[in-house]
Amino acid sequence: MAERRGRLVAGVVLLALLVGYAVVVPWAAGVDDRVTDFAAARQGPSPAHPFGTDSAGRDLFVRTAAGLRVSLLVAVVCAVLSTVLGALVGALSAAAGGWADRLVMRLVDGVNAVPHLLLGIVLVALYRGSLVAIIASIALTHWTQVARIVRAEVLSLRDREHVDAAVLAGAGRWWVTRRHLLPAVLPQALVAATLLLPHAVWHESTLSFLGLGLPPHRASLGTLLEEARSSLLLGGWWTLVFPALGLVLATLAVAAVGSALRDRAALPRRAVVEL
Amino acid sequence: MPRSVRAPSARRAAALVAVALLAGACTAPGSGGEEAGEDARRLVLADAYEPEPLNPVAGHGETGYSKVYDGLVRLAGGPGMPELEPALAEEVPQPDADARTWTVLLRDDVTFSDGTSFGPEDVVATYRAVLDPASASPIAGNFAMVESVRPVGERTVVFRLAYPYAAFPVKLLLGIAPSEALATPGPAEESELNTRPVGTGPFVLAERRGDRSVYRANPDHWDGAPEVEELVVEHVPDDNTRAQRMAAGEFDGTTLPPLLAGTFADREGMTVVGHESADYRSVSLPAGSPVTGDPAVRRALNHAVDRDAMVRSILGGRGEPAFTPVPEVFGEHHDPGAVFAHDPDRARRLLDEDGWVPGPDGVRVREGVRAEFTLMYFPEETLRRDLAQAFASDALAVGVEVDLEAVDRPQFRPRIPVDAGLLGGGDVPYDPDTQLYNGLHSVYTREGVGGPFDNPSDHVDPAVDAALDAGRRSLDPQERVAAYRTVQQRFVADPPAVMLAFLEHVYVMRDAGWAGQEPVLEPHSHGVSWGPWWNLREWRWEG
Amino acid sequence: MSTALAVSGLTVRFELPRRGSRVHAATDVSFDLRRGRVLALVGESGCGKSVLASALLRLLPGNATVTGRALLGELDLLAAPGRVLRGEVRGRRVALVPQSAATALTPVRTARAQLEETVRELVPGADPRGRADELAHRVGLQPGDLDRYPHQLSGGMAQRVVVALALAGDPEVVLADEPTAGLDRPLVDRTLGLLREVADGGRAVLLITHDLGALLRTPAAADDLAVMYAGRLLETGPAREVLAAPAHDYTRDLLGALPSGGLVPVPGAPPSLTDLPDGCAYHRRRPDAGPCDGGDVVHRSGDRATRCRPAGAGPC
Amino acid sequence: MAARRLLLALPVLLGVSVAVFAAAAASPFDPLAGYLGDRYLTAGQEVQDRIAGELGTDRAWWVQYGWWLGELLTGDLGTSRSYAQPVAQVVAERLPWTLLLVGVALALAVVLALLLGTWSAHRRGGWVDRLVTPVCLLVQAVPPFVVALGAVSVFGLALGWLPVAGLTDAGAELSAGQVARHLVLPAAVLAVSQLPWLLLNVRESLLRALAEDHVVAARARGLSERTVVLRHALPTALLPFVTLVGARLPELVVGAVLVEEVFSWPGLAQAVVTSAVEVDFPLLAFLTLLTTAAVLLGSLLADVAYVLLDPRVSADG
Repeated sequence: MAERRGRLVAGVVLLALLVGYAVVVPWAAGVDDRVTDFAAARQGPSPAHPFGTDSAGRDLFVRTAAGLRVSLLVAVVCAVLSTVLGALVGALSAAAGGWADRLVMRLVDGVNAVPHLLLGIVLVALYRGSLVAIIASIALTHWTQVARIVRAEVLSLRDREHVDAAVLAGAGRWWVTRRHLLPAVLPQALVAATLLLPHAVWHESTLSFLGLGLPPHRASLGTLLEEARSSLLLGGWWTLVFPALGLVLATLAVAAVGSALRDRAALPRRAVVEL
Repeated sequence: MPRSVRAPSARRAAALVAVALLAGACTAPGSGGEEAGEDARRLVLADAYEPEPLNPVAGHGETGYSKVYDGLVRLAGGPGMPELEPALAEEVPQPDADARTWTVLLRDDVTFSDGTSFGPEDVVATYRAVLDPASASPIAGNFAMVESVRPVGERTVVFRLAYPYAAFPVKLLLGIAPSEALATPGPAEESELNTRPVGTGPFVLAERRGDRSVYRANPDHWDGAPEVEELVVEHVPDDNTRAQRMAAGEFDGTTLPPLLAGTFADREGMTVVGHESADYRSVSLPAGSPVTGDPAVRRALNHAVDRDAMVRSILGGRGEPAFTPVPEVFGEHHDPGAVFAHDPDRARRLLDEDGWVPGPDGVRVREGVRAEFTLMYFPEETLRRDLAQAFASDALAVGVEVDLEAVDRPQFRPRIPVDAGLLGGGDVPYDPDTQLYNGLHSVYTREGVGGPFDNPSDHVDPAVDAALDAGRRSLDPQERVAAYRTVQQRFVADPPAVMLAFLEHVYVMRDAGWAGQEPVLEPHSHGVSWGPWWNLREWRWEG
Repeated sequence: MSTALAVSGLTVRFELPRRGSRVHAATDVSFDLRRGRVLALVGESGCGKSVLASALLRLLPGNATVTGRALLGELDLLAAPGRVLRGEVRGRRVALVPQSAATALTPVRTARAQLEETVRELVPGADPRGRADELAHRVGLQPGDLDRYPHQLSGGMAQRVVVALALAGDPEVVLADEPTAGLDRPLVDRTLGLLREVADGGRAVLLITHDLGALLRTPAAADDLAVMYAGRLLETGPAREVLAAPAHDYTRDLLGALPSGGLVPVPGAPPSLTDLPDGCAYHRRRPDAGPCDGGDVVHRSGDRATRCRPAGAGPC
Repeated sequence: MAARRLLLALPVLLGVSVAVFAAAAASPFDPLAGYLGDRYLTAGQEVQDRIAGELGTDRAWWVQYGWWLGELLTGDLGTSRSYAQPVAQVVAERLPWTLLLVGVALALAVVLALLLGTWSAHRRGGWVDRLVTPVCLLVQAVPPFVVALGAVSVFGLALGWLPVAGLTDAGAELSAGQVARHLVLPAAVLAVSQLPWLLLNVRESLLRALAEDHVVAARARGLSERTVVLRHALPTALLPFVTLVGARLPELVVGAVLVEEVFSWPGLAQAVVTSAVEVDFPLLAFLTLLTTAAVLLGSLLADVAYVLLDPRVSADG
């Protein structure tokens, strides 16, 4: 037990630090990352620029924070969206039951069969450069895990007494679902959402790295790492190290929080990060 | 797996990996053959551009750079504006009195690589295929002035133009394909020539598989067999990968962005070669939008932009500031007076005088309209991205907010009349007419005339139109010089765009005992078909 | 008959993570296993019987602490280093017939593969196939039966395979942990007969069971009897005498609970072994049986012994 | 069981292809861009319309889907514009290399997972065991493309030990030696990106197996520790592991996409990215189908292997 609580505390502290860094630093720096100084491009870490500068001469300490902010923001939005979508589909399909339920489950299998990133790439390729497409490509491919968890939960809840009592009292099936089942399912959905966070951070940064995600001039962990590829050759190792560090720490922090919450909610053990 | 599961002991596990490796290795298709080794008469180049379909009708070799086809004329090497020298034509054709009828006398000692004879019917078939709607040829627009082309006798072809066109010889650089291959009309995209080209050129395509094309010298080329016996071009799209593999000594040459190429400057055994080009990058300023259409804003932006800084830090010194689409290399056609001084204060004064009052956030406002516009760029090109960012930064300094947006080709097209774009130009730089006409003439502002990139800013200036038409139709060189100088004067007076820089195309070449390289003025789209290897047929081996 | 294994004062405690409480699995257990004789250890389930077998072979999980002595000749099993246990004792001198035979066999391998493997490791130089068939014959199996997978063996056949596995190393002592659990009556009797033959072969056998009825049915099955309750041996002695004239209330009550004893259920319930107070455990459950002398003392007389006999009872 | 699973795969594949076409139809994607390439920008509108008519790209999407499906069934997969050759040829040329890369990487990852997993579960609490979990969690937190970049910059650039791109040294003939040398880094990176998940699972299922009755019984029989672990614990632990590897195929494909992109390994996974970036629709649609089919087939094979390996399970398939 102590080990799990330790992991949760460490995770939360690290996450708080990262979020603080991601929100405060860009705001405090106040510098508009549209201001470039190509003469100061690719300078190594120095007191003025603790993380060095990128290929456009911008300070990487600030730009990594901005990138982290965008990536975390996209991840949170995606996690929430796919959780809501998953919860709804899961609950409705469990409540509807019968052939509808079976159909939905086949759909879930179908979506799971295709590697998530591939579906993401197809969606984003067709709607190039739009943030909505990126978020949709992540959300539309990750709701299945949540749906399965929620459906199982709803099915098990449905036979509980307090639900039967409500039905006996003449409550409609959908009313029961909304009033009783969904609130009961919320904790599970919340945990599933945190589990999706590292996944979504990865997905966004991978798409941006492949040049299919956010546009190169916008800061995100993926675009920074994509840019690092060219700076590496010109000796700019810091353009890879610091953004990569941000990405790994963010993934670790969120994974730690997620897995600790999951153990607490005793969900089936699933590996935390899968693309 | 055997019925009873025998756990893979360490010994067996090692065997498992070895087998996988072996299995992998022996499935490698293609001849094992002896190790090629450093064959002297052989060059291996890495190209950034996709191996394009080798079919003239599909646009391959439009500016005469094809290794497999010859045009009627070809470029002569040397600094500055290249002259045209005869190739499949006996001599560079001269126009008749009204410059609408061009007669071309063909060489009679030329055969195609498949042995078939070369004659007027091939020239006619090629140009007609380009113009034939069924071919859906992407370069049909560039030959719109050709009314008809017909063979005359055994060795002559006559082109009839819709209007007098002094620069027509530039259109004769196009590679000539055999008439037999163009017999059946159909989309150029599906023609056999794309992957099995038949030309009269100095090289023959020996093999094309996936990312690698192998060309072999054509022993009975009419201009003498090239000494370079084999040319291997490998398609390596990623700049970094090309630089890494070039550094590892895998290639004899490649094309690289200026900064990356710079890292080879002090590497022994390697030379960094720069070729002047009329390839420019500019920011279009759509006339339709209240901000980019305002002459004061346009002039202010031209003064706000620090072109020297861009050339120095983004291009690594490999290029020159551009003020108008006419580079110095155009000789007396270039007007040295048509320049914009880098003067942010003057820019701010211009904006103040024009009523653009700086708002609280520093961005200027006039009658409720913010001095703000969107600048689109192609995301995969790092050079354009950096130039766009530098432009936005300089504009912000004088109070004009530029919102960058990465846009891909399909979405780019329809938005050109509305949003500014980081454009490239100088597709056919061998005559002021092809360099300027499509870009500036207001005929292209009419619906359905030309493509979106013809006059992207939809700029209308009668004086410019008159000068361009005069330059196009007149045959007197002095008249043409005066006409194009007027165009540049007007450009500076009322700039439809902010020209940024002319690029110097940069290549890295391994010193391998070859001589005969010559500089040449390069067009917008380039690659290892250009660079030091553009005149590969003339290279001499000095061992 | 000489003593093969002398166990004295064997005490087993399990540390529980919560509140430092401990499970008193076995307390001050002493008995001797003599060659050629079967000692039956009986008691209600959950009284700590099975822990003894694992304790002797040092197979208990990490949180167990074992004290006392178990002398196999001069070797004290409880103090010997692990590699001695592994290399010389387990399977070679002291063998275990595990509780549920079906789950004691590796499901994905045939019985023959496991038997021959055990022979190959324990009896170097022997012909694995030959010895396996001979062992199968000895426990009443056809050689063909060995080629089946564990899930294809009936309960009885699986039981015999594990006995064969125990005999593979020709051990001096065989600990049989609930060998008859889950078998129907004829199979129980046949298993007890098998263990009888094992003992008659000169080995010392410890038969751990809760099936007192079977022992009554087949008096020859056990030579000696030990009755265990709440981790303690309440009565030991020759089986026939103890069954005929039990000296301890608990033994009487156990016999009373059998069909032959009139199915009189033992009152109350077995105590939880967690944090068990010292002193006489049974009479706390049976106050009406009259106060016992409270002492947790073993009274011996001849080859019989009882722990805390009721106050005023006859001399020991 | 296998037959039923295969039948189930058909609707999924059909569903995926319809989804891809519908998404394309609803998007601003203009198939002409691929066809005209750079010239797409300079071609006039009337040229555009004519070409669209020629290629039939101006018709409703389900019409085009019907054509595409019809051609697919007759084996004509259409031409890929980004590679200027038939899709079938692109697949034929590039599939072997992806299979080689993925095969070697998976084999390497599985073997390492087994060795390390067994070692850490067997020597519980040893330094290996204490190291395994934190390192796995750390490596699992690093996306494959970052691992690839790190490998390139360390082994390729800094140390220069290994080639970092392509199938062979440029211009060199295709030989086993060349391919093997060029395979080392990409396969290692792909293996490392898949290893943590496999390793943690092997270790966990092995720990569970070690506590089971038949293992304790084997130990009670005095068998050597090595035999107990390798012959009794591992086989039963391996069974669930096989299905896990089957379930892990989607991640393997994703890893391959990233590794092939960074190492410019001429495989099909890289073609996915190229076809996506250049919106080369025929190739992208077919590759999506192919990958889905591969994943379904993979998990089916894993389940079949499970049935074959476990005598207890009598399969009806």
